[in-house]
Amino acid sequence: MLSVSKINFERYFAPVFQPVSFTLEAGGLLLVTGANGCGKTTLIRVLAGILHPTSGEFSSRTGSMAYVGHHLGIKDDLSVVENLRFMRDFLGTSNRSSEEVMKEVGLTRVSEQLARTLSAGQRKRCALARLLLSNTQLWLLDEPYSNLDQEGVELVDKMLLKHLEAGGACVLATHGAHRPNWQQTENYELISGVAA
Amino acid sequence: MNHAPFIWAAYAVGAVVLLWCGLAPLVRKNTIRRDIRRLIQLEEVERDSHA
Amino acid sequence: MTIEASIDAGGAASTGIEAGAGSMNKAFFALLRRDLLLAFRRRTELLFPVIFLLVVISLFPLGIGPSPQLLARIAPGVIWIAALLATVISLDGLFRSDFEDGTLEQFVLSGHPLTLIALAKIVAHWLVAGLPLVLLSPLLAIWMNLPLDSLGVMIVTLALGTPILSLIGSIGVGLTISLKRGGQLLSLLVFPLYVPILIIATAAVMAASDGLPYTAFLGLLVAGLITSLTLAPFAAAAALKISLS
Amino acid sequence: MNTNATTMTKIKPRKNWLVMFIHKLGSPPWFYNFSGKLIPWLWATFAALTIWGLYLGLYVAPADYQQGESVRIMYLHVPAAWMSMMIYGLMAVMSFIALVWRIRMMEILMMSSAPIGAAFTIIALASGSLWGRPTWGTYWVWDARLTSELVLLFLYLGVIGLHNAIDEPRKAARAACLLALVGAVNLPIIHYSVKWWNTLHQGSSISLTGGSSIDTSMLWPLLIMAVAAKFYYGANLLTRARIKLLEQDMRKGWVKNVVKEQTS
Repeated sequence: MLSVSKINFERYFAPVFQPVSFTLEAGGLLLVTGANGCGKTTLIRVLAGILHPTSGEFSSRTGSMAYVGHHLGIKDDLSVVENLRFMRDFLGTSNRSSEEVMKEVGLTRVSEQLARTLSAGQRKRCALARLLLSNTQLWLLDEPYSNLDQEGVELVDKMLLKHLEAGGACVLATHGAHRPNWQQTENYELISGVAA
Repeated sequence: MNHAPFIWAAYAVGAVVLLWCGLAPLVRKNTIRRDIRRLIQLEEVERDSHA
Repeated sequence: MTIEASIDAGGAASTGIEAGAGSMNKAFFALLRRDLLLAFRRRTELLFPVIFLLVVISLFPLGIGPSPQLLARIAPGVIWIAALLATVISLDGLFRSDFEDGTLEQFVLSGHPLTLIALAKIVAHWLVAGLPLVLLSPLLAIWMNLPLDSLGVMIVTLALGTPILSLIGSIGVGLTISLKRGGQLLSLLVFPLYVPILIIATAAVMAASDGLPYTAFLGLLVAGLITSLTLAPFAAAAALKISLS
Repeated sequence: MNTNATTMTKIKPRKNWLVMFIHKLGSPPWFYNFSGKLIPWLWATFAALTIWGLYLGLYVAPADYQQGESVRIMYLHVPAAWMSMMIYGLMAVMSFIALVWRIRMMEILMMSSAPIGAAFTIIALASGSLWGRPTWGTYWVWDARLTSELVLLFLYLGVIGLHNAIDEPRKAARAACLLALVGAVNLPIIHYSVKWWNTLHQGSSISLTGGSSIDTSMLWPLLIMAVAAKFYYGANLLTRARIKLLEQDMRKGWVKNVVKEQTS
């Protein structure tokens, strides 16, 4: 589904991480771990196509990807339901209703509230709901567990397992101790590129 | 009107601008060379301390 | 260094999506609707460029004296320059919030061409920032003693010219969006590019008030609008890609 | 869901000579050594041509019957104005190559060109203004040539300003390249609209470039100075590019070798 060969990204003419190679099959989960500053976010952004790799090649067999990053992409001046409706209409690939996904992530109670009034955890849930609307095979999750309570963490795991069981794939970057429980998991420890 | 001062002034401005534009990178070159030399020394010190 | 052979960044996200024209249309209008709704939620902010325009115009008679002939003479230039300034002031909001809250990244990943997204946002920007200037121009023309027969031409030049300002401006905004204080730099980047529009638009109004033919100038403005409509969204999209990296 | 769609883009090495040359030019150590050998010759040619051109222009060439002695400013003004336009055009070409093929060397050359182009624009503006005082009786007239030079200066300052405002060097260079390209698309439009605006608002005045026919005794110094300016550009450009290269590759092995060699 996603095959990456020796990709590298340089900032200020120094490599952010050491060259990365891996392949990810359908139903596979790639856990990207490593210390702070080792380039997890950068790697995810390269895979997402937001950053252009300095060298290396990668090919993906899926069309679009879904991405949850540090900036969640939620409009503060829209309500939760307006945010989701817009994303649903904009992406135009989902056959699920925004009410349905809202229920799944547990935001129905606050659906009419403006996004600016939400807590950090609720905002994260809103971004996860967008993930469900995207209807893509490849998920790129950058620290999906941050800001979430125990219930939220379980929600992410539940969503993720369902996605993987359905033949999806996921690259998940995390620095925390929590790991999703999935048999086809591969661990990739990212090494900072500074040490030469 | 005497045109000479204007001609000389024009060429003087031209000379000053071109000289400044030509010499500015050389000043920069010296500082960069100093930085690189410092970097090399730093690395040598590090290598010695490892050995 | 070597020629850095690698994948095309845009391609990774955008190819492979066989979204038809219908889906793209839908995305375009969804985004347009969202931007108009967001602008409506912050409607007091919408008034700032308009008030700015009014204040700037009212300063001219105070600065150079109230002589009707003099004001009528400089009216086209003054109104147009004030419109340029008001546009540049409003431009910073074009991509700022989408850039800062991560929505732009989601747009890149959506698989829809960034050019289309930029175009939708530019159209929304013109509707909320450019159109009010056009609608306000009769009032400004009266203040500046512009002859009434050239008022129509003034409105037409603004209606044709302000979209060009938004289109060209979007490139500058795309380039400066990642800077904390991009606003001042933005004016340096876009004002030189606005020179031809200013020249042609004011020439048209002046020709009209002198009773000379002016349709050729309007034709030039139409040509400018079509050219910038086809080229500027691509440049703005490329600028946004660079700013995101 | 698009499971069948495959995205796979690779750039295969091509044997095209131009690509090969650019590829070689793009190798920093090779460029550094090659330009190092070339620069002294460029400076020497520039100096020789300038001395010759100044001798012909300031001493041999006659005064103009209409403009008098002040026509001698032309030998500085016109080459500077030509250079300011030519360098912007070259920057647009370099920007295009840099943006499409992501060639770092082109980014460096383009950003090294900008200050030189701005310097020539300033010279053209200053000399044009100094020519205006004895001829028109005022230092500044909104003459078509001076006005478009002024707009050109703003374009140069925009490119330099944008490059300096962005921290990450590659990102800064790419942004500046895109701006230069947009400016280059606009430049002809700006040029002709300003020219046309000028004829609209005032009758044609005496122009610094003179009439259609120019005496050979005045043409030669003009051409020699114009060629000299190109050598100045070449020498200065390579000097600047080499320094930028050293700065960017500070941590790379070849730079350390170069500096070590020159210290010992």
